[in-house]
Amino acid sequence: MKVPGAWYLALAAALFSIGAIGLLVRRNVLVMFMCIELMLNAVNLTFVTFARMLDDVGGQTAVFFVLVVAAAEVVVGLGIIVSIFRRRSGATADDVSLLKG
Amino acid sequence: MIDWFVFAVAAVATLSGALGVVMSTNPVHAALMLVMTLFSVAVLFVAQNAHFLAAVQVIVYAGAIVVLFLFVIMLLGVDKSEDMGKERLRGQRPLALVAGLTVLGAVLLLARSEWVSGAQSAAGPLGDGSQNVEILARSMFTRYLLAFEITSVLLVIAVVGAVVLVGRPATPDAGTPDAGTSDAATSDGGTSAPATSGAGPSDEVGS
Amino acid sequence: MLEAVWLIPALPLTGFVILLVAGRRLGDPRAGWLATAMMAAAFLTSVVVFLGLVGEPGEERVFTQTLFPWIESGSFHVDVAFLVDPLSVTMALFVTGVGSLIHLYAVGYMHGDERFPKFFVYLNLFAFSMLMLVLADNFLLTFLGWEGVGACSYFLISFWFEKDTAASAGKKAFVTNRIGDFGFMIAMFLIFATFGTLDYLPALGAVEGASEGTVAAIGLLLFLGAAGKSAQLPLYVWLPDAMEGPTPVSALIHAATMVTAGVFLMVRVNPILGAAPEVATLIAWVGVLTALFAATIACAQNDIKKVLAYSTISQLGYMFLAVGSGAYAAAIFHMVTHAFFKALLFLGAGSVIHGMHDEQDMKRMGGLQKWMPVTGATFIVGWLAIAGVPPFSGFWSKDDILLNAFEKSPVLWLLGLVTALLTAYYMSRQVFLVFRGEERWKKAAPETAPGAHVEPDHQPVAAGGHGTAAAHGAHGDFKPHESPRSMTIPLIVLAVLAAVGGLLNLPFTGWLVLEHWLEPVFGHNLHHVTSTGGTKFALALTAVAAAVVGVLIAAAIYRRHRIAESAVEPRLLQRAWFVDELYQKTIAHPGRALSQWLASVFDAKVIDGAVNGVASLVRDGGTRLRAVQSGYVRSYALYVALGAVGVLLFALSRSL
Amino acid sequence: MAGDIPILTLLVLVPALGAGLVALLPKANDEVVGRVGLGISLLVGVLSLVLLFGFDSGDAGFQFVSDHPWIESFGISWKLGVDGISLFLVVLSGILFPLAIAGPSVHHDLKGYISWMLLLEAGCIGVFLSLDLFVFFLFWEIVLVPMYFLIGGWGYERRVYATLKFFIYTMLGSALMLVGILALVFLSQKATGNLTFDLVTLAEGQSVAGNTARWLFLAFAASFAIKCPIFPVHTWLPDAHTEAPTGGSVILAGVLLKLGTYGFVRFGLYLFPEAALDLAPVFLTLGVIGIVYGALVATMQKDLKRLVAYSSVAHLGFIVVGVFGLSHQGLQGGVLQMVNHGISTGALFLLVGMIYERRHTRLIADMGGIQKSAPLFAAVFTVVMLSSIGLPGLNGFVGEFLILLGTFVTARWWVVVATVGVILAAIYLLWAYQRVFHGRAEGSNATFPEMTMRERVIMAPLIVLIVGLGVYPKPVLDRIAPSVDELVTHIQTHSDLEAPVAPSVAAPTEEGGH
Repeated sequence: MKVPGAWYLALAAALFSIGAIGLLVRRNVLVMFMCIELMLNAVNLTFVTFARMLDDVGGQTAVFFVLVVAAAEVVVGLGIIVSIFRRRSGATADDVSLLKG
Repeated sequence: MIDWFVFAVAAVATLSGALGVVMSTNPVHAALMLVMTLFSVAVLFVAQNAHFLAAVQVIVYAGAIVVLFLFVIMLLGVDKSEDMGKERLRGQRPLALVAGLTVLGAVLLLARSEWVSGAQSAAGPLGDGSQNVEILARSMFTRYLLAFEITSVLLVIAVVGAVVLVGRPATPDAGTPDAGTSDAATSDGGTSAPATSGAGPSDEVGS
Repeated sequence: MLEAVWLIPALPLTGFVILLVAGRRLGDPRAGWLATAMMAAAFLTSVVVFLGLVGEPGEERVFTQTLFPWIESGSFHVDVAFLVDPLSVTMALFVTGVGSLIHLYAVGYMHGDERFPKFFVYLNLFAFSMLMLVLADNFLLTFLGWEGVGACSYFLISFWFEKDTAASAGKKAFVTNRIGDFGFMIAMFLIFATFGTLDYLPALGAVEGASEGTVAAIGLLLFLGAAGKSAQLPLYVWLPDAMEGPTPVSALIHAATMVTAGVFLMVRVNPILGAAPEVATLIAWVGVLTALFAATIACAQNDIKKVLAYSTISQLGYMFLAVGSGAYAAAIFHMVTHAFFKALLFLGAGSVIHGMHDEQDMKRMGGLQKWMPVTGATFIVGWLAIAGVPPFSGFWSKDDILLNAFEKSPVLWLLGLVTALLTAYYMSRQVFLVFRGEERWKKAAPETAPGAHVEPDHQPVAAGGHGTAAAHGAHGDFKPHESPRSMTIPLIVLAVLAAVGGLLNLPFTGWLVLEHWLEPVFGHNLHHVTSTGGTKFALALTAVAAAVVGVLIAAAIYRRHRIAESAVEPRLLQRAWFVDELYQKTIAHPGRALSQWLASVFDAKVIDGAVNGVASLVRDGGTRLRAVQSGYVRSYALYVALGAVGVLLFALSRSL
Repeated sequence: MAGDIPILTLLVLVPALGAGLVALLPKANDEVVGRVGLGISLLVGVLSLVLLFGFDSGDAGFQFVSDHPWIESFGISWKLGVDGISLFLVVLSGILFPLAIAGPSVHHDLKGYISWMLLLEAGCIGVFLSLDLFVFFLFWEIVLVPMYFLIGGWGYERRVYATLKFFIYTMLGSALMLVGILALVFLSQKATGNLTFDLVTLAEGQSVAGNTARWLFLAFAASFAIKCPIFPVHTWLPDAHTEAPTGGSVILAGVLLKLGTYGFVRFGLYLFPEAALDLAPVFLTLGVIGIVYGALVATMQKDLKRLVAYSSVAHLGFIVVGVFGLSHQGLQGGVLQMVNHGISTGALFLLVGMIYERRHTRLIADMGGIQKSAPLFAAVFTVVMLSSIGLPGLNGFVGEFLILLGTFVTARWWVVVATVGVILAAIYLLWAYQRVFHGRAEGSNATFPEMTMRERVIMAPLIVLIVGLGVYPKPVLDRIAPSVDELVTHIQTHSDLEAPVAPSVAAPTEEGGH
């Protein structure tokens, strides 16, 4: 007997919330990035679940694209982090506030 | 029954991995916890007949991305200085918790019993999972061909961007803050007269 | 011959333009000769026009000449056009005549001044404006001349602009005149609103049909303008200060011509005064009070020109008395004779100042008759004329006015008579102080000057133009000298005119040339003397007696020294009843304070403050709000999350 | 007529394209830039004169109309036209801009300066010519931008404050007007079923009335009143004038302020005759307050440019009084006075700029006795000053007199107070003149240089106009008259304004009142 989609979806929501909270709470930029990955995974999980529930290939395709975009994002994001760390060592997210109005 | 068991184990692993990511001081530990979550999600994919995605999940996410994370952590040095007990921004933590839990609560409430309301097989049927790769490939190279091609462009751009960002600047004073902006003040011919265009609004009004 | 009328103002205008362009090249004295020639030519043209007018039969002596349309707008239409009638021709004749003489005099007087050509630029421009004023065929063109002479007066009073007093006096004259012009302008609006035209002939012809209130209002407003220009109460204050200008200017503008423009205007609009008798009465009273008031001040002035200035105000008061009494011909008569003798007196005073090296304080003069025989003799003619001693011209014109005033109201006559007595007194005082007695200028200056009661601003000031100011302080060393020929010739001519000018009109003899000549202009508005020969004779005799008494009192004080001079020159009169101070306190200071308050408090703090207040409100709000932009990525992320929560909650609220 | 050449479009396009051309020139070569800029502005001046001589003085309607559909789905078309009311404002712009470009010397970045100037000229002429509300608003807003940069880039010490104040203030008015325009267009679409921005169609249609019309009129008036400026929204003007470079001040006073009064005549009165009549007492009162208030405040100014700026407030008050007198003479005088004020105040600002170039101060207290060393300069200043005071025989008088005369018939007591301004004008200008030119010269005032040849050439046309328009204004008045007549008739047809009973000599009417 299959587990109903609702369980998966609830799990994905919980995962998303944890990721979101982590993003807001943590100061280490790398960890913040990981939290974003958690949120993306939560979304991926919902996509796959919906694909199963609706018997629709579109959901899985979307996950594929999300994966690609996530990979690109990580590459660029980590590049930015590296170049920031070149200028100032040991920076957390709170050490950079040039956008202060 | 076995399905429930797999789900329960994977769910517990997913959530505990996620909590581990959020709560560990050492980024290396966080990365390892992330791997755990990613693997569990891959298991959940398999449980829902998304075999191809599960494979990609393991290969790309756990294999490439997390390794990249670890690579960067090693490159920059393990920074364990973050004090989890302190929060500089006032109200950040309670508000974050409220926001996160409200999202969770709201999603669950919104769903209630009706989790899906869409049309069946709008983009084509998925089947029972035996032909997963084939169906997915067919959809990707027909219906979503354009999007697929665009992702390749995106990847190229990302690669170029990463190279440009990480490449060392040619200026000798690289490494000092604001190195890039210092040459903005180009020699303007030495005009001592008032600045040209509009000088922009300043906070002089009302003074 | 009448068609040549446009030449009369055009000639001085030509002179003005030529001098403006080439004045400096012509230089001193050729620029002066050119200007004088232009005036003389204008005088000759006036004579030609006059002869042409005489050739016409009595009732048809009205001629208009339209040059070109000036302002046209809807039903409003004003031309540059001239009205030639006995009144305007008389005015033109005497303006150009006296003007030529004074131009001639100025060539000598201004010789050596560094701005010699410019002086004649202004003088010719003035002559042009004055002639436009008198020859105009409508109110607006008269107003053009009216303002034009005002502007020239401003230029010429502040001619020696290096002196602050001169500059201020010029400004004061212009501004005070503008107060009068305010009345003139409103009057013109009212005339247009009532009659639909500003042309003299149709507008004045329609007066009879208009409502009395409107006509009275027009009359009052026009009189306000006239009072400003002709220095009547309460707007007379600019004229004494105007003596800061060069003496020919004082003679031409502030004695003979410009200041009589108000009288001319009142005479010109005689139908309005005829239709509004209350206004006429008011004018008579203002006139006689001004005459008396100014005469009292003149009794205590030490500056030779100031005495004449107050005397001018007083005599102008006489003219308004005549206007108010309906004796328009007498007003014009007195205007003409006054132009003769007052111009003579001013030019004589200028000659004295010239000879005394820019000394104007009469208390430092004396016994000048011996040194300046021509000036002295001609001055004495002027004195007798203004004092009202027969048979000199002043007697006849003043008597004419007093006679008419007597018929209007004996009180007016009595006040006029007292003024006549005072006139004789202060003029005699002047003659005795300047030309008779001991030669006080021989002593060192400070001892002689009764400095105790001479106020600083009444001290004679060195006229900047002559470059002889160095002579001051060394009075003992120099000798007064007679003036050059170009200055004495006009004196002699004017003395002759002042002596025989009465021949124009001899009241109670039937020899009324001027009155008959002008009569068509006035028609039934002219007051005709009804008194019997006996009354007339008695009144004339009283006037003569008053003049003689005035002379005798002056002789007793200033020749025989029966009474101390300081006793009859109280501070109150020396300071002209403190009217200037009063105006300063009641009008100038509050006005200034108000402006200052408006500028620095109301405008800056209230109005601009409101604007800037809104701005700072926005800025303060922004300052508060900008705390939100902390620059921390995590707080921005929190806002995003909260926004998402908001959207979710909204969706939730819609679905529940 | 000027044949098939679309002269009005050229009048707008030549300076606009010229601005672009100048911007493309090499920055280093100031001489070429200056010549090209001057040449373009002179070309526009010649075009405006061609327009003047081609103008049919008997025709009351719009002439040289060029009408091309632009955004047809919204009923917007590129419609330009000229009539007696706008003609002389266009010519004035054509004359003043070359003088403002050639007159004062610019100390840096001449290229930018000239470029902005030419764009400003295009905007101003565009406002005067446009007959389509959309096009009008477009130009109205375009004008702001160059002026913002001119004051901000080439101004004096407090230029940033001034330019910001100017921009925000005028922007506020424009926003209200934009709402007004859109509301008017859509309301009339509702009424007639025809969506159009065409001024003539909207005005002749008169599809709004009552309170709606009043509110719309006020929305338009807000923008015009700020631009004029009318008391109490005038405080941007002294700041902008004082801080603007000389050329900017000349254009600001000479042309830009006229946009407001022109707007009142062309749009306010034409579109909403009834509302204008209803609200006339309000604007008359504000105008009169402006006259007296501006003059009083001007008296106490220590800065020469500020003084002239406040005198502009007073003079514009006269124009407002003339316009809202709603009489033939008042309107005609108002239009004429727009031109006159442009000439005389433009000249005053040029002269003040010349003083500044010599003495590097604008404070009256720092000057004195200049007439001694620079008599010609003083003489020119005197003529311009007397024109500003309103001396008969000079241009300022004719307009002022017609305004007061015409308005007296319709609004008597306002005029009585307004005429006080004539006295006050003499006080503040003569007093300033005395302090600057009279007295003894000391220090660098004693060596104040006389006018240079270039300055004489620049001032000469203005002096000629000042005297010429004062002595013989008829050619100008004749061309203004038919259009004003038609406007007055338009107002009378669409409101309760009664044709004034022409008082005639034959039957003098009872006026009473005193």
